[in-house]
Amino acid sequence: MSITVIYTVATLSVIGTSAAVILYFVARKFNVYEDPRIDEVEQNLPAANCGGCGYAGCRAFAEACVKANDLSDLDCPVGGNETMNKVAEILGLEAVKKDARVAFIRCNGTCDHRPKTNIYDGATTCAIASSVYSGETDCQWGCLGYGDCYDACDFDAIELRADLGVPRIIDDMCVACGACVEACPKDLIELRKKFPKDRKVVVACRNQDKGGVARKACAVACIGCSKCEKECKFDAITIENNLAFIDSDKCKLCRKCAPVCPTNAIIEENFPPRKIKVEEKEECNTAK
Amino acid sequence: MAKRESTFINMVLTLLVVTFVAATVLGFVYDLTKDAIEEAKMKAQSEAIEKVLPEFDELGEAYKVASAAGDSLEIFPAFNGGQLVGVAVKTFTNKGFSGFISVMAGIDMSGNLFGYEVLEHAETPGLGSKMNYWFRNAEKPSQNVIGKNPQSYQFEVTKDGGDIDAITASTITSRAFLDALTKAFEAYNNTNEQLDN
Amino acid sequence: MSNLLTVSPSPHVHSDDSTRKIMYRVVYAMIPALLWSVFIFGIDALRVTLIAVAACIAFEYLIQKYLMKINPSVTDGSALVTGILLAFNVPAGIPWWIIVIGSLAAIGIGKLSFGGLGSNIFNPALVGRVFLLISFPVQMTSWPVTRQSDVDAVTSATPLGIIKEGLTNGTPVSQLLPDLPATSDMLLGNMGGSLGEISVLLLIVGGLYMLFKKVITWHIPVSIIVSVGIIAAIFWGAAPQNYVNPVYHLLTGGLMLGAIFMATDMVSSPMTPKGQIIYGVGIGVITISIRLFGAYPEGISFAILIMNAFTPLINTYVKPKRFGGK
Amino acid sequence: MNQWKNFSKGFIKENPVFVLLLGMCPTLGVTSSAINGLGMGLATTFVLLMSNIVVSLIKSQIPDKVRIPSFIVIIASFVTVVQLVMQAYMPSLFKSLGLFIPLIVVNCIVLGRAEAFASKNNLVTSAVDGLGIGLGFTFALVLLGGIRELLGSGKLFDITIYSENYVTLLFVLAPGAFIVLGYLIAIINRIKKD
Amino acid sequence: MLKTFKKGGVHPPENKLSSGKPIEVLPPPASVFIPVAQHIGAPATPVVSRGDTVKVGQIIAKSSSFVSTNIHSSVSGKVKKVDFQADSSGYPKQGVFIDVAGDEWIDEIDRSDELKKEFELSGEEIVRKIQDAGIVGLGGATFPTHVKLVPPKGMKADVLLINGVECEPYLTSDHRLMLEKTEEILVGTQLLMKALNVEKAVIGIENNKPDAIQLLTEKSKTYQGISVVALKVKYPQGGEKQLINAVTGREVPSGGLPIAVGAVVSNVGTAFAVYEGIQKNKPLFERVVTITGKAVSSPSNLLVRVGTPTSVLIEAAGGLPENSGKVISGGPMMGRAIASLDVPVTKGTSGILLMEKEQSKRKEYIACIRCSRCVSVCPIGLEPYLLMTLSEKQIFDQSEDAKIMDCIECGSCSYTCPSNRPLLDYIRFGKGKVGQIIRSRKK
Amino acid sequence: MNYLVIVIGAILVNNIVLMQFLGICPFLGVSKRLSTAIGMAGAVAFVMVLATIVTYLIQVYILDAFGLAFLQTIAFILVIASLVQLVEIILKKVSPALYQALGIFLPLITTNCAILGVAILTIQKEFNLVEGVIYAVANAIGFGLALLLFAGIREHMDLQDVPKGLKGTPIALITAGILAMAFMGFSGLV
Ligand SMILES: Cc1cc2nc3c(=O)[nH]c(=O)nc-3n(C[C@H](O)[C@H](O)[C@H](O)COP(=O)(O)O)c2cc1C
Ligand SMILES: Cc1cc2nc3c(=O)[nH]c(=O)nc-3n(C[C@H](O)[C@H](O)[C@H](O)COP(=O)(O)O)c2cc1C
Ligand SMILES: Cc1cc2nc3c(=O)[nH]c(=O)nc-3n(C[C@H](O)[C@H](O)[C@H](O)COP(=O)(O)O)c2cc1C
Ligand SMILES: Cc1cc2nc3c(=O)[nH]c(=O)nc-3n(C[C@H](O)[C@H](O)[C@H](O)CO)c2cc1C
Ligand code: SF4
Ligand code: SF4
Ligand code: SF4
Ligand code: SF4
Ligand code: FES
Repeated sequence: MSITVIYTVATLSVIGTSAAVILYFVARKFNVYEDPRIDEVEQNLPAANCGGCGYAGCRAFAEACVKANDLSDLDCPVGGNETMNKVAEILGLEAVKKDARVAFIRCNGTCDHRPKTNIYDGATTCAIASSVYSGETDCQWGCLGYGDCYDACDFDAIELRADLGVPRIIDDMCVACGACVEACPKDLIELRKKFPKDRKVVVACRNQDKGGVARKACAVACIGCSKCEKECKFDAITIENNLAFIDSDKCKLCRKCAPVCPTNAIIEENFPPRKIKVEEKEECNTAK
Repeated sequence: MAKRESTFINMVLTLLVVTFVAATVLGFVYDLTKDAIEEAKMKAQSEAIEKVLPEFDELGEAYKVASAAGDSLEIFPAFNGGQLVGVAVKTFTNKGFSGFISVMAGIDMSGNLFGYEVLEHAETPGLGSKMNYWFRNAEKPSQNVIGKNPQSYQFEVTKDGGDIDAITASTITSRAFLDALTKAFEAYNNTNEQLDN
Repeated sequence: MSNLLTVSPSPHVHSDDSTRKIMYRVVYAMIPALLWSVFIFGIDALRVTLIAVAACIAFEYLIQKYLMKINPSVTDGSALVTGILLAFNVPAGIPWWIIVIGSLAAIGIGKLSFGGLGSNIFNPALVGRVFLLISFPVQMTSWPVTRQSDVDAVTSATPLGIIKEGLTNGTPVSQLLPDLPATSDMLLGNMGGSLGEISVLLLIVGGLYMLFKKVITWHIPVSIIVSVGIIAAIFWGAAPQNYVNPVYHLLTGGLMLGAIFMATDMVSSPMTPKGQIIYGVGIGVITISIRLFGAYPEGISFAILIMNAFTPLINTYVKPKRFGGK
Repeated sequence: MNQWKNFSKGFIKENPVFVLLLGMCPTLGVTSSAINGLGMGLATTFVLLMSNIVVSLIKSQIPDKVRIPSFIVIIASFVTVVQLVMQAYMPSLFKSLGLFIPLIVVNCIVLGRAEAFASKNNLVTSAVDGLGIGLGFTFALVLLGGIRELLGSGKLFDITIYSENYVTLLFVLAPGAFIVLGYLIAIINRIKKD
Repeated sequence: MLKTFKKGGVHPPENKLSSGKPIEVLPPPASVFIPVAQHIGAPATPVVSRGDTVKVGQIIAKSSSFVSTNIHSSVSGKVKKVDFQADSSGYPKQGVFIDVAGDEWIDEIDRSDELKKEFELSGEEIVRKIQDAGIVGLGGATFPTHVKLVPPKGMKADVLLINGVECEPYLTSDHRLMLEKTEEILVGTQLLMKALNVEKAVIGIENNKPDAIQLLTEKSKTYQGISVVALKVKYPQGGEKQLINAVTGREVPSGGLPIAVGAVVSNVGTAFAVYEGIQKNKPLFERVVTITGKAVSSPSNLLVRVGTPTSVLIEAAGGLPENSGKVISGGPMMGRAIASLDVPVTKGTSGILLMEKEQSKRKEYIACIRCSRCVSVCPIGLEPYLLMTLSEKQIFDQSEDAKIMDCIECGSCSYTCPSNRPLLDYIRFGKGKVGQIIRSRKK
Repeated sequence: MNYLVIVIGAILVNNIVLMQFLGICPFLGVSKRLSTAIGMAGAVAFVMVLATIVTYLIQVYILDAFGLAFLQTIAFILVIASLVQLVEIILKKVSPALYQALGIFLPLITTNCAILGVAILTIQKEFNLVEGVIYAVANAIGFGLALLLFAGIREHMDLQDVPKGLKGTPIALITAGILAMAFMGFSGLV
């Protein structure tokens, strides 16, 4: 063994060992505690950093989870139940089980249903248009169609439909993050319970005007006539401010309400076609 | 497989072992390659010398000579069958576009440049780096330095009144290169004086 | 339907200025200098300009349409300005394929990669020019002879080239002077150089036109010219044999072209007058440093590009004075 | 894991340069020619392979707190080996790669792989991973070096392709490295999507 | 040199088509819709219901809080209903629909033309009477005047500025008022001075109204403490911060009120309304409205009852021109385009501007070329180009730092932008959002 | 050697990031916001100077003294890694404020070529200790300058609509390329 090898070994061992020793003692002396579970939780989050949880990104959410005693107020909509269960497991807490949700735009004021009464020529965002006035039609409640919701969706779950003038949600893509709900200045979008096969029965309207006014503005406006409310056996429908609302958590998809609506304001989706009498409505919806 | 715990002893021991093994390996590799590295260095030099001089079979003892500016250059005399066929001068300049350039210049017995080889430089690729071949292009006599000597030719770029065409858009490099050659000749002349005396 | 009223947020009227008008005004302002260069360098100058303009416009159109898949915006006139200015920054005798490469660098790298009009950090024409200067140093510094000079010479040198060359060789200024053009020749544009940079007088006329039409403000050109002038004068005053008269620095080397037409490019210069002065002085200082101490005889292109990079920082830290603020 | 997949991921899907954006300095610094890229790539591959192997062998013996320092020592040793061997047997390549050989030590890919992969996987998998990632790195470097050499000096692997009079010098200089890599990454991103 | 504010500003073509047209009285229409929210602050509460008969000047909605004011009937007749209809804000608002029958005024109102200069009321009494008369700022913001006259604790006004600037193109109602009701305005000004307890009042008028400047300068000589200042024509000189700056050189601090620099600004129309309200007991239910536009056959200045539908005004001015594309309540710089001609005139309506179709469409906007013109015209020293982008990208914390809340929405930036960018559209949106954020932070 | 030459050379002519390609990872990674860029620049400056001094001493008094120059790489990296960790630990405790500002960047610094690169270059260029320190400071400034300029540009670019494929790293690299082009104007300055 030559002398260089000996020197090499000696030098390196001394440098290495002394570094280790110094570091060890310094580390002990200057120790600052940080909860390791934050990292662990973060690793289990989807890292979409979408803010759907209401926190500034996944890390912030992880910190909040670790701090919380109870996870019922915390939910990562992107990861869903599975993720929250894992987080709960890490933290030794109970996750609250939530039904899957999906967004729905409660306006069916398509071009053929709502006549235009003026032309908007400002910056084409719903937020700006709605700060200027109530919209291009006489319905002050309905969709403006400039797609703020579309811009807000990080998951390509909304399509703009030039033919309809109202955007539509693509149920399969929607993760119910709620970004569009926030974005819509008309408060049209609701996160509803997701039923098997994406079936749904919804009042696709937010018009709170009196019947006459509402009807004049839009052919498929809810006029608050209460017929559906009476029809529903499950108390799922309530009428408030001239407007019917179907609570998706109570709705049993019995489809009794839809046929009684005089204005066809109630939409049924993804059901097998009805035999009786509803052809008329189908045609109306597929007019384009 | 259970991880070892991070106790003090474990940590220090681990590091000690790791560095120990590493160091041992390195020490051996170093010992193994040491000679090869030296050899590679020597080889680069002797290859350069071979390229810049006429055929020879033996290199004489290298010695150092001061040039006019006071720099000392290394000189390698070459012999063929005991007969001196020329000397290689390891010359340099600091005037390159990016500073230091080192050149091996071969001078034959008639005092003409026999060949040159750029050993080290940091000139811009595509510009200054063209000196590797620019000055020995036999088809372009006005930029060729081979076979010339400073007595009969002005070793300066044409722009400055000399006889050698500069590399296009690289006058600075060209000047520096010629400066290195001039130095080599100065040193060579000094040697001659020494030899004469 | 057609009788429906239009609703839009205020204001409901608009000044009749438009971006396209601004761009065309810049073009008008460059025409005198262009004509002069045709007079001096012959039809080559026109050839180079036309190729540059055509290439810039074509690249803008093609890249936007087929690579970015957006509506081409060539009609806004900015590619036209870029084309002319790129041509102004090259020697008249340059081969056509080099101009095309330069146009691609200007429009493709300098402008559209950043998102097109208004988004670019760096002045596109200068990106093109510096790209060429570094890539083709030989062709980019082969200055064709002017009409007036000796017949047998193929290339001439720019005044700054002569100065740089002479001073690096240790020639004192007094011995260089005979080789340099007279002040009046420099003013008129009777000297070697890039095709748009030579006629200082006509460039100034164009600048005044733009000032008058409110296309540019005085801050940038004046601060560049003043800072270059002052620094050059200080060195000249201290060692007149080693540094030339500031007049040479002001009238040659594209300083006026840069100061009036290129540093003023609004996209890549700061927003506030104060910021613009900082920017201008920065350009002046860098230009003169490169000219006096660097390898290049001429430095304003680099200086503008470097200050372009500072523009976002300047915009962040130099804010307009707020009404009612502290 | 499928070893072929594990191996091939380094070329496009997890290419350290184009996708992970690691080890940018050597990528930019040595790629003025394809040969340099190849040399650097192979040197890095060797270090990657060896350190992955060693790390996966001894991973259970190393306490957590000295994990990083131990890995660094291991990596640095292999780098030094490369350095010494290259100096001895490939002196000209060693010269043109210069500073970047010792800098393999801080190349984030190497440490990253040891830390994230080799310390969690078995010997074979780690070795395949190191080889795959290393060759992916080499691929990127050769691609970049080739493009720059071709555009900037009209050559490829030192073989002249077209006349020097038509080369765009900028590409072999510093700016060219950034610009070519920028567009390359954009193109790879596009390819990866389809 | 004429005085003006020191920062920014633009000068759009003035187009004061109706400046030579004396004020004409527009008779009450067949029916009116009188919104109960015609002012900034809480809407008034209706106190009439369907079937009630009302007289001109009768209170039909009562002030509901301090920053609020009464609404009086502008016509006599029968209340048809209390319901919602869109006003110039573009949204349905509550209001009283009245079918007009005759023109019967309440008795307290002195309908004579005689000028009444003397008054004995104390400051507090003046303020109370102003409040009862439902007087709000007629300069556009419709801020209840009585609130302005009671400075917050610890603050004291030392000068009253009367805003006769009328910097908006086209509009001439203030101009005509100054010419025809000169002395009334001066008396109103004195009433306001008394209420505010200040010694000094300055009437600021832009130099494009030389006749008004001359007349007021002359007449004001007999009124103690009132002077007239001619100002350079520059928009938005009429903005109160700009006016204060132009006349006194003071700068209202960012986020502060005029009172912070000891000034209170009132419009000439407000001064006239104060005169009528106090000296003639006439509540605010009618106002001068300019009805104008390049294609309007007879641009005019009309004295209009509040609640009159826009369509009636347009008829009076010669009908809706064939190629009308846009109807604006207010001036072209700050006015609001209305979607329907049923929108009623309210206390804040200074003009109705009809624009031809060709001018109604905005030009397509393109990328910002960073020409910095918007920065140089902004009277507040903001960076509109940046604020727009920040709003577009919804980066509201940065817009707050960039003082988006200081924007006075004058529109100079949008007006100037050579790329036609809708700067103010986005800034307004950003202001809304930042406002929400600030409010939620306070909670 | 002339100190001014070292300084100008390191900051402008041979800018460590734009011309020497060292420290590219943090240059690309930590330049998204101005505030973080400032923090990183500060942290790098601190460690760079410290590391250069320590490694210089090790080179002279240990490696050269025992003829172990070939151990340079391994010795330097060990020292730098420990140094960074040491600084981090101490800072965290002693000045949490400073740690918040600089400390979060420290782990990134170990694998930053610029630190090791400058340490090795100082030895290669045969500087003495004073020159080495000046060289380190100048390089730190050069790094900081490039980083700050770049952060400013990227904050600006965040608000522009950069074409989709080029968003992020590609456009950052292209910008760096143009910046390098501009910096070539300084060539020959020293
Ligand atoms: C990036 C860059 C690299 C350069 N490299 C060299 C070089 O290596 N050698 C050289 O002589 N000139 C080089 N130059 C050119 C010089 O700056 C200078 O223009 C030239 O040497 C003198 O011009 P001339 O040779 O055409 O008379 C370089 C220029 C730049 C911008
Ligand atoms: C919430 C609020 C409180 C105000 N308080 C006062 C006040 O105490 N004194 C005053 O003179 N003006 C007050 N003002 C009125 C404003 O100064 C200003 O005159 C009004 O908003 C209309 O201005 P403009 O037409 O320039 O927008 C207040 C305004 C608002 C919105
Ligand atoms: C941009 C802008 C322009 C304005 N122009 C005028 C104007 O020309 N005349 C006017 O009386 N008020 C104008 N105002 C309203 C004034 O700021 C201020 O509110 C008013 O003069 C106060 O008086 P008042 O409360 O009696 O209306 C303008 C406001 C803004 C924001
Ligand atoms: C005063 C002025 C100067 C301009 N200068 C340049 C210039 O130097 N280079 C250039 O490419 N474009 C110039 N343009 C055109 C345009 O602004 C430029 O192409 C944008 O940078 C493209 O986004 C100029 C425009 C104006 C109005
Ligand atoms: S549709 Fe709405 S809720 Fe669903 S993913 Fe998109 S933004 Fe989120
Ligand atoms: S944001 Fe609301 S109003 Fe706008 S398009 Fe979507 S649903 Fe319609
Ligand atoms: S609208 Fe606002 S931002 Fe625009 S100029 Fe006026 S005050 Fe400035
Ligand atoms: S005026 Fe328009 S183009 Fe000019 S800086 Fe402002 S927004 Fe940009
Ligand atoms: S490779 Fe150099 S900093 Fe990462």
